[in-house]
Amino acid sequence: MAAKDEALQRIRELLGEGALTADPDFRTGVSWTITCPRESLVAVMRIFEECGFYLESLTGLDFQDTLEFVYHMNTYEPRARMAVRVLCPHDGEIPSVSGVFSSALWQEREAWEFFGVRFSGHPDLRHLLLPEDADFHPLRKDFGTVHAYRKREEVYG
Amino acid sequence: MGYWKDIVVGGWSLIEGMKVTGRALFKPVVTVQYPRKHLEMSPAYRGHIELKIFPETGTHGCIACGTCQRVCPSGVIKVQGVKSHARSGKVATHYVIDYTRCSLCGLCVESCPTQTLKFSTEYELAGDSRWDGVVDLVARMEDSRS
Amino acid sequence: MAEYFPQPAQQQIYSLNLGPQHPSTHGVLRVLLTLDGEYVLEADPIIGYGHRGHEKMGENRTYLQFMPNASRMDYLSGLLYNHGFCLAVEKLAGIDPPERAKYIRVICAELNRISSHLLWFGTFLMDLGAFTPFLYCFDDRENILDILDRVSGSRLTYSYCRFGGVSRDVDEVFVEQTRAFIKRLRSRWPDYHNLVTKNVIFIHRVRDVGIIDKDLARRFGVTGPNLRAAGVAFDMRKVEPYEVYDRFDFEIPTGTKGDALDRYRVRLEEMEQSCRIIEQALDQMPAGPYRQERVRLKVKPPRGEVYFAFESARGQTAYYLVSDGSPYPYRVHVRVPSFGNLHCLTDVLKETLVADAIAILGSIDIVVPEIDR
Amino acid sequence: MMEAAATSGAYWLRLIIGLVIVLIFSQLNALFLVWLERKVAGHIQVRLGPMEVGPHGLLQTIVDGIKLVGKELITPARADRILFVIAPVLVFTPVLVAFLVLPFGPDLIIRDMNVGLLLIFAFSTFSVLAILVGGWASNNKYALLGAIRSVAQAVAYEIPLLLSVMSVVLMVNSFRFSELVMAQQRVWFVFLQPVAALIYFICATAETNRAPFDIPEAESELVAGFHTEYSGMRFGLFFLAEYTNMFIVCAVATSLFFGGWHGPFGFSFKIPGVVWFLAKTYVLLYVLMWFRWTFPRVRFDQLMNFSWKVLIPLSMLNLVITALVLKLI
Repeated sequence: MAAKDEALQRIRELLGEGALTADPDFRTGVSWTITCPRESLVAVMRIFEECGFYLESLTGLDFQDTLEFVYHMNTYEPRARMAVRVLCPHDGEIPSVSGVFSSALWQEREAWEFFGVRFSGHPDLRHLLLPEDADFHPLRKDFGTVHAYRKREEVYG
Repeated sequence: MGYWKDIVVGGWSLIEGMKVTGRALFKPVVTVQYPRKHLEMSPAYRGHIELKIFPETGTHGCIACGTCQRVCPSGVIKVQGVKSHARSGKVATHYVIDYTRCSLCGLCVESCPTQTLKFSTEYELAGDSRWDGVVDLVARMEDSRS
Repeated sequence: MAEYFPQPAQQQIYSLNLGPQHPSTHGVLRVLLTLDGEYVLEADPIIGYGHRGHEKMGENRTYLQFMPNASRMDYLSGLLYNHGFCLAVEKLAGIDPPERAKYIRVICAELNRISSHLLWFGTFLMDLGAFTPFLYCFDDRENILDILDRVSGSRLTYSYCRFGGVSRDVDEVFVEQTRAFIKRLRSRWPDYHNLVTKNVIFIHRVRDVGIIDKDLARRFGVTGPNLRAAGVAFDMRKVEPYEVYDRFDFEIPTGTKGDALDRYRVRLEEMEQSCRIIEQALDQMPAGPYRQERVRLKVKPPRGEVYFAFESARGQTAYYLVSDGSPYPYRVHVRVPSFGNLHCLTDVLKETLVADAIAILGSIDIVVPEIDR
Repeated sequence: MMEAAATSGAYWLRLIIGLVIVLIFSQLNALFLVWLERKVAGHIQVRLGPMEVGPHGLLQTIVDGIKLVGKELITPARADRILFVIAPVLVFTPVLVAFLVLPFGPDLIIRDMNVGLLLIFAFSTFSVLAILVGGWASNNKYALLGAIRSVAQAVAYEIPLLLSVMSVVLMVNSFRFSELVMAQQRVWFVFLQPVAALIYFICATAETNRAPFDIPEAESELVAGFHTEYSGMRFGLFFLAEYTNMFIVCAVATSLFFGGWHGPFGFSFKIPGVVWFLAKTYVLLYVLMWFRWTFPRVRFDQLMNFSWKVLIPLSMLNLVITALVLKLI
């Protein structure tokens, strides 16, 4: 548990107590959820990098009022997964963490391609899965047929 | 001396490998010569779906409720039914399914309230045009029965 | 590694397209190699040829309708993905399947893992130029496909699991066939070791080739046998035990250097461990219902999200489901192991020969449609 | 000894008949070898091999040949047209010349030259040249890589090949095949020169680009190596040349090390020499095929290391020991 506690402790200092919420019985598969503003994202990621975490997955969520990017971090210890949640307006920009984690290079290209959010500081932000001349962002809720387009509160209460 | 040992050990490992393939030469062959000999399919095999003929009514039991139409992930089923008279339920007259886009997942067979759909053990699904895949199961059942 | 590497000054650099139509890219993948003679300077994998938009399909289908998609992402471990998706939705909706169903799913999942490793073993050897082991592995793999076909009705895209159990029960014939298969597979290990593992040409082709050490693996998010070959014993079945994996005792094989030979050894050992799991599961499998009756076809989980990670044949796979209370998921994201495994090639392929590049690509065992989703 | 006067009509007649027989034999043999290889590969891999055309697929190669002749001859866009067309011819014709001197039977040598062995090795290097020309001219990066690799490979195996053969020639001090075979009347040279035989056989597999050394046309790396762009009968020629080359290499091995047309240890059980010669050659051909379906491919720099560090020193040492032993007796 060492790496996990050390990371938690340093993030608590950086972001303050309010940002962390626990999920003790691991019901949603994430032990700690960290909501962090866009500016301090790279700093949080650097802490994770130093504590031996790896960037497990980067997921984009499209709500009516905002976009949300969830970085799942994990290390090689049991129940050590943490989710860093970053809110960002539909036409906003998020600092790129590809400098810290090389796996973010592709994951951010994919997130940019599907959600249309630029990652500032990303060395070569070009299409990864879609053809070169694709100008649409498929995973946005306004593209193609979708069941529902909710606000963030309706899902996360 | 490692030089000579490598050569000897390396050479011996090559011969070991050749012994394995040498023995394999005389093992019985596993090929089934398909066009002449057919493999019979397992009982659970999911070929494309067909209408079951119930012995007591002598025909299919489809009441055209459209459950399978809604549950199908790729939406390949179209069912039309007609009411013989006011009170009784509907009976399906057309049950059109497009096999070219059916992913054989089996959700329709499971969700059918009257259990009238079943899997055939048909595995040669190729046709020479896309429209061969669109089949009316009721019509097929009629001429298969006659 | 290549001992001699020409100085940049006298290079004649040219680029070579490895793929998208190439005998050993295991799917439609194009690696743009910039070469100097036979030495690879830069490798830039270009993917997306097999992108079908599974995640978008998840947003306009009910949970059960997404089942066929689940087994079509990594078609070599279709049942593992089905199993994972079912567990994720059961965790989200709070459904607890009966004991027998759990054992059936674990046995079929491990059989599927063995069949995926067998196929990897055959194609990896074919990339190195030996054509015969491929046929022997497919001979074994055919047994597994017949067993699973008898139970689920399909050979590759299973859609066998349902929320709360499985769609068909297994019978005595299934248990006999599985035990016979394990006995037969174990009798063939000596042949495979004599033909391949001890072969001096094979050893020289894979030793110290494509080294993925711990740090590189962590930077690129590499998981599965490639990470275990680097010495990190990280297997979701042990780290976050799901289903009934905590009731079996099996080891997690790990390598030391993380070169192609270690990856090869780890995967062979893993097949043996899967056989052990299957045997213990077959012994402990109780009778009883194979499926929970009360579960409706149109599952409506409560609002919220679940991130369920499990171990597929290629590494750590995870379903991130966000539900807004309706029978249609709000967002389906699949964390895929081959994504990271392929991405680390950009660093691993530098300064290797073309022949080694093919060997490394074969040794990390990627399935391209899984990356493209 | 068996030749008529150099210019008399019978001499010319004999030469022409010999050439015609050789052409027919080498083609039929190549077709048979292709069928044999596919059947052997099949049964080694626990499958059947060709079964559809003719009993046990015997006519398969002939039908393939007709198909290849029927196929369109595609020349890539900016390929070097002349070289592209010449390459298959260049790879096929020198191989036929080697049949001129092969000792099929005591009186069945078409032209028993005193430089028989040298002639075979001289013409065998043509195939490397032809592969280079073919690979270079087809304007395809994979073909170019295959061509460069074949030259690198030729450098690696030519020297040990000749050195190992020299130790046999040293014992008989003549290049004439009939003398080489006659010297093995009682004991075959494979028992006197086991190391030379082994090295010769390893280099022979490398010369025909087969088994662990099929680096120029590495299917899984270079798509199809030097003959990627060839189609139709041009590819057919490359294919036939490889199998004819394989036969020649095994024929030379039989006559140098396994006693040509002699039976084992002098008793020939009244079986004609030709049958002995062909039987032994086909056994060696089977071993070549066995190699191909067992071993993975060697990387070409590993081949170079193996040749320079193992084959050449060993064959040179063998040559020196043979010379010393001959000197002392």
